[in-house]
Amino acid sequence: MIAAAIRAMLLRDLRLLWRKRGDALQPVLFALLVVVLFALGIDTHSGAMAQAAPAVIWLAALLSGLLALDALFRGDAEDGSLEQWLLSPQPLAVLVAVRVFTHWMTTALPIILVSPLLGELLHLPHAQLPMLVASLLLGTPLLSLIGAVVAALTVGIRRAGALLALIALPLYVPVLVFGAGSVVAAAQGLDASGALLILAAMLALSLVVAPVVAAIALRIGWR
Amino acid sequence: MIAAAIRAMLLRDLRLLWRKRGDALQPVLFALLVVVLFALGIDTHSGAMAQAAPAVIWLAALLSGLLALDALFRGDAEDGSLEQWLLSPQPLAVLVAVRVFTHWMTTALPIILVSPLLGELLHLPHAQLPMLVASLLLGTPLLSLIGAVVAALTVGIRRAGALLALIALPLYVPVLVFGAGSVVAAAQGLDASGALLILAAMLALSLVVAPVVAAIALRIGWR
Amino acid sequence: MPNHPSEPALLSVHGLGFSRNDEAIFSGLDFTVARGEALLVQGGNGVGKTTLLRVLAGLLPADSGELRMDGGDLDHARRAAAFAYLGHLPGHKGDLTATENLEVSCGLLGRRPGRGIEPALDLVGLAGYDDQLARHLSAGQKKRLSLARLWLSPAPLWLLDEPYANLDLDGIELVNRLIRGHLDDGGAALVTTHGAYAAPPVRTRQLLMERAA
Amino acid sequence: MPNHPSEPALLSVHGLGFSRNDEAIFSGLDFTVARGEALLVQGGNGVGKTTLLRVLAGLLPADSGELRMDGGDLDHARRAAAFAYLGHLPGHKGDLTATENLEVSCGLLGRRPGRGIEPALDLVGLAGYDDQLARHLSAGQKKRLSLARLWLSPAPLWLLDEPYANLDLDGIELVNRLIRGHLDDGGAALVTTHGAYAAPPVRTRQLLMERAA
Amino acid sequence: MNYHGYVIAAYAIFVLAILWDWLAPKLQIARARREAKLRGRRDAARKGEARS
Amino acid sequence: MHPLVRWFHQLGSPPYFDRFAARWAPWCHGIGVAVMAVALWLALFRVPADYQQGDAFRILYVHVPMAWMSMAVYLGMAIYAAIALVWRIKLAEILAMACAPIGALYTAVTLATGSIWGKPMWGTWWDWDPRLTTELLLLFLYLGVIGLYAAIEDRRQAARAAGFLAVVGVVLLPIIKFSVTWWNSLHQGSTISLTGPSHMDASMQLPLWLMVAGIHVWFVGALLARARADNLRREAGKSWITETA
Ligand code: HEM
Ligand SMILES: Nc1ncnc2c1ncn2[C@@H]1O[C@H](COP(=O)(O)OP(=O)(O)OP(=O)(O)O)[C@@H](O)[C@H]1O
Ligand SMILES: Nc1ncnc2c1ncn2[C@@H]1O[C@H](COP(=O)(O)OP(=O)(O)OP(=O)(O)O)[C@@H](O)[C@H]1O
Ligand SMILES: [Mg+2]
Ligand SMILES: [Mg+2]
Repeated sequence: MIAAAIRAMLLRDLRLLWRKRGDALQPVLFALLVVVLFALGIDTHSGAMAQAAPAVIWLAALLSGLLALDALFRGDAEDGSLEQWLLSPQPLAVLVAVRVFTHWMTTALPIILVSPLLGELLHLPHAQLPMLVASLLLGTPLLSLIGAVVAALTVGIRRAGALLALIALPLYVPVLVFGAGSVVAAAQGLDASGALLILAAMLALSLVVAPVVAAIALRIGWR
Repeated sequence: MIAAAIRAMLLRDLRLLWRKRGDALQPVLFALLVVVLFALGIDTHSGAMAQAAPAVIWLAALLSGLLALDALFRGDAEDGSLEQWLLSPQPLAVLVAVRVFTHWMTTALPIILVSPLLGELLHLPHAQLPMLVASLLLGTPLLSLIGAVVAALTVGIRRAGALLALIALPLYVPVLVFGAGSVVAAAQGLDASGALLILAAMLALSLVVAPVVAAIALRIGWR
Repeated sequence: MPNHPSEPALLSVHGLGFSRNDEAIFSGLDFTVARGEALLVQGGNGVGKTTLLRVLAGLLPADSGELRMDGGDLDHARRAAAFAYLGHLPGHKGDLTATENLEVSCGLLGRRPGRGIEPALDLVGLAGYDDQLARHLSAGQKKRLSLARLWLSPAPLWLLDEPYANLDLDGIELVNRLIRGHLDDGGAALVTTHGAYAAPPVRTRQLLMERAA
Repeated sequence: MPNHPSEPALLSVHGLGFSRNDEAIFSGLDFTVARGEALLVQGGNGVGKTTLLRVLAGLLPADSGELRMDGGDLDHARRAAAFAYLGHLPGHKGDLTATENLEVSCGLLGRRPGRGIEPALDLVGLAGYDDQLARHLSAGQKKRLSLARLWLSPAPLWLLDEPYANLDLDGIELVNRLIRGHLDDGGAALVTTHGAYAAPPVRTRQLLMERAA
Repeated sequence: MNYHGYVIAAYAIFVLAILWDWLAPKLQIARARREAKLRGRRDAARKGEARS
Repeated sequence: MHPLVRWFHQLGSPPYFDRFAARWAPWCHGIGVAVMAVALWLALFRVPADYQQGDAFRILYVHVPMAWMSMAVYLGMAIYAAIALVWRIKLAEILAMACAPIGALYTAVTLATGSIWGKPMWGTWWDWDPRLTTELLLLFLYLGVIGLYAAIEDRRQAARAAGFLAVVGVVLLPIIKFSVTWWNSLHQGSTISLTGPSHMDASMQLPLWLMVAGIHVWFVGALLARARADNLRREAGKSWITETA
């Protein structure tokens, strides 16, 4: 029964993704543009760019996820699908989890895939790249999960864009600190496995908790 | 006659601004958040932060303007005010110019006002501050004017957020290059007045051209 | 008809109230819906019919009052299994076909044994539109797709908010046929309408709503 | 009445056509509207009445056809000065009061000499609501505010898209009164309606639209 | 080593904040009152209109 | 019924709460101001200058109480919000939402006075020290709660959504604090450290404690006043308002 629901949601999201495959490029293009704009604004030969690279790439991933966050539930809210979820006998948290998963796949995963390119653009030392990718792999799902709670709370507000950002960003701080921090630590020759472990622990915890919290928030936030 | 129209538009926007004064804080808060996140992602004591500061502050202003851009005409489009402008015997370009001016005042000006604070947060050397403020003063109206054309083109599209960003960002590149570039040049002890002059020239040109182009784009973009 | 007077009503509502910003939309509502019976909720514009249905469905939190189902308490799980809701929003994804949309809703809401997606589309007059994207359907056809979802759901109580809106005469007849069939199967329905023009030809009771003072 | 048969019609339309995605919504429309006269545009749902009005107002570009005003060409400036449009969107800012909204529209659209904002609000039955925010007005009151804007505008030709929608009997009477007064002053009106229920009691002609083949 | 300017600035901010903390609800209450009165007047006018 | 329980029920009735708040808020304000005035006078004119910091350390007497309050108010807000979420008590909703602007104000004052203190002591207005960073993020959390409450039309739904955010925030605050500390300790060689007077003389302590007591009493007054305003706004259509006016 619940397996059927998960299957139906997954299939639905994948089909929608395929029909709108042009939209899936938007987050990664946005991240690219942030990186390019930063590179254009800084003195590229000073070495500061390479030092700032992990922060900027993380910032780009975070901001582009933030921009996409509004679409996590809004489309489903506006056409009434969300009401069907709320009325479904299936546990809402599971549906939310599936939705967050496909959302992460379409917004964050493409950015992770191009992160070597982003690193190259900012002259990130090659040695730091594995750390960057690992931290993004652990960190961006966390961002999506935390973001889901915020998106759920604001789903009833018509133009939530900036408010969403304001609410989400403080909650994103720990992820950013450990994520970008791990790369910085690795760059300084320190041991960064601690940061990655903490990220992994937070991820494990939120995988369980965040969908439940987001489900409660959805019931509060929708009308 | 046209003076009456300008007066009516100005008064309208100022009144709306006052009634929704909480919303006016959002762009500046967003810029602040970008700066905070960048600082949290970078090794703050390495000196790279100060070197990257002009680029980051410019990026923050640009992104927060971008986020607010969607609201430039959309509110008026959705409630039908835009139709009244299109039907008005007044030149549309003038109305657009007034709207862009108040929009700049509510989104970019607050960021310029807090830019010393943002500089302080990123440990921007005090000597560079006047240059930063000057470049923002010349550059952000340019961003608003260019953005107006893009916002006008996409006003008929329901959820234009990411698309808007993608179209606008490439157009923003020259502004950023000369804007942030002037600060970097000044920091290196080079003469930055050239960059500022180019910015000023671009601004003068777009002050005349952009409202007209945006007005044409509005007639195309609205249905 | 499978309705016995001694049996407790499918849904009974006591003292239900809801307010927005501390202004009561309605309060102290009492009514019951028995199996094999349709309750028509009537009243003018803005009187609170839609709101009532959304409160019953659990989409809005009631201020006061008690809901009982078959004489027992109504918790979230029982409510979800027992109620099917047809509201103003169609709840279809425009980029999925008619069939795919119904597959999703069967996955989420369950499917009544013995009923299938193809017969459902046939029944509501969408045969041949099965692989058309929902956003290319006209307003009336979208409504028909929602009706197909309703027919597939296993829930015994239908909450229908203005089911006749957007439909032509043929469509109105379809709604009545669906309701009749559902009541004959031992279900019940709560139907809001503006006018008296389209009461389904079944055993009905009326709930006339008025604006709270 | 200031209407003379020899005088050219206020608006005359020849061979007007409009299509969406290469499908004609209408084509080859011919009609005239004279001063002192109302033209009723009638037709079923989705037949293109709203589209026609928006084309006339210049909000949509016509595919073909020619518009002439008082026998002369119709450029943008003349059109803007001569047409007042009342569409589906109210065009008020929710965060401005009724008076402030009218001030804005007088600034943009001009004001007919001798007419004032307060009398306008009185006329449409919004006396006492002058300092209420527009978003706190009910749907019917919003419509009345749009009517006040119309009455204030100096344009001789009114394009009214379903002016009776959302209004109660009192409001329908108000619309008819406004149209009558406007025609008596030498204006003209183009009015779309669904049914025949509410034709204004003035000299009218009808334009029956049908779906393009 | 006296930093009078800094001390005065900090205390001034504190005093202003406290002042605002006192004033803001006062203004809000006055406005709520005013709006309630306006609304009452309007409701009365509407009822009168409906009766006539 | 136990009189205390009955009183609590009474307090939940809007007209009663209005009268209650109107009666007690001025008292709290008056006592709070009086105590704080004594404390500030002592702090400014009685306490001797610090041998290291000179007069600058007097900023402590406004900075530290405000810093403590900024956190305590958040906690209070979260507790009221949790009560409101679980038991749906309207008064708890109103009180929780009344906490938010007050807490935001105190947080802003903490940041401002801290910065002003930091300039002479550290030579910079701002540094990314963990304590400073978390205080800044606390301000953002407050602003998020205020913004969410303002953005939703239905007051009760707005209070529940914003209250939910407040509760989520309280769970995350320790994590934020911990993470920022970790981030900062990552790189040693920090030239600046936040050190106050480690052991204070009793004469220096008295004004601080007076200040803390005064600000608490003041806060209760501010809370009552703001809650009263919100209560009035929610009840705008009710007859008792125009009757009592
Ligand atoms: C923007 C700058 C500053 C901010 C945001 C800030 C914030 C805070 C906060 C949040 C607390 C409460 C911490 C707690 O009790 O756990 C605090 C306490 C304190 N601050 Fe600051 N502070 C700033 C600058 C300063 C400066 C420059 C000094 C002195 C040189 C200072 C001295 C103190 C002292 C002495 C305490 C009390 C210590 C304690 O209770 O453990 N602060 N500050
Ligand atoms: N989202 C909302 N926010 C605020 N008020 C609302 C909202 N939805 C409805 N209302 C108000 O609640 C009241 C009841 O609305 P409801 O939609 O339940 O009426 P209805 O009986 O369904 O009317 P209709 O026949 O027009 O569908 C109306 O006065 C309406 O203005
Ligand atoms: N924005 C749009 N995009 C695509 N098609 C549209 C759009 N607006 C209208 N149409 C189509 O154009 C046709 C004419 O629509 P129009 O709104 O003019 O009809 P109408 O006569 O005003 O109908 P009604 O009586 O319902 O108001 C309809 O078939 C409609 O589906
Ligand atoms: Mg309804
Ligand atoms: Mg129409």
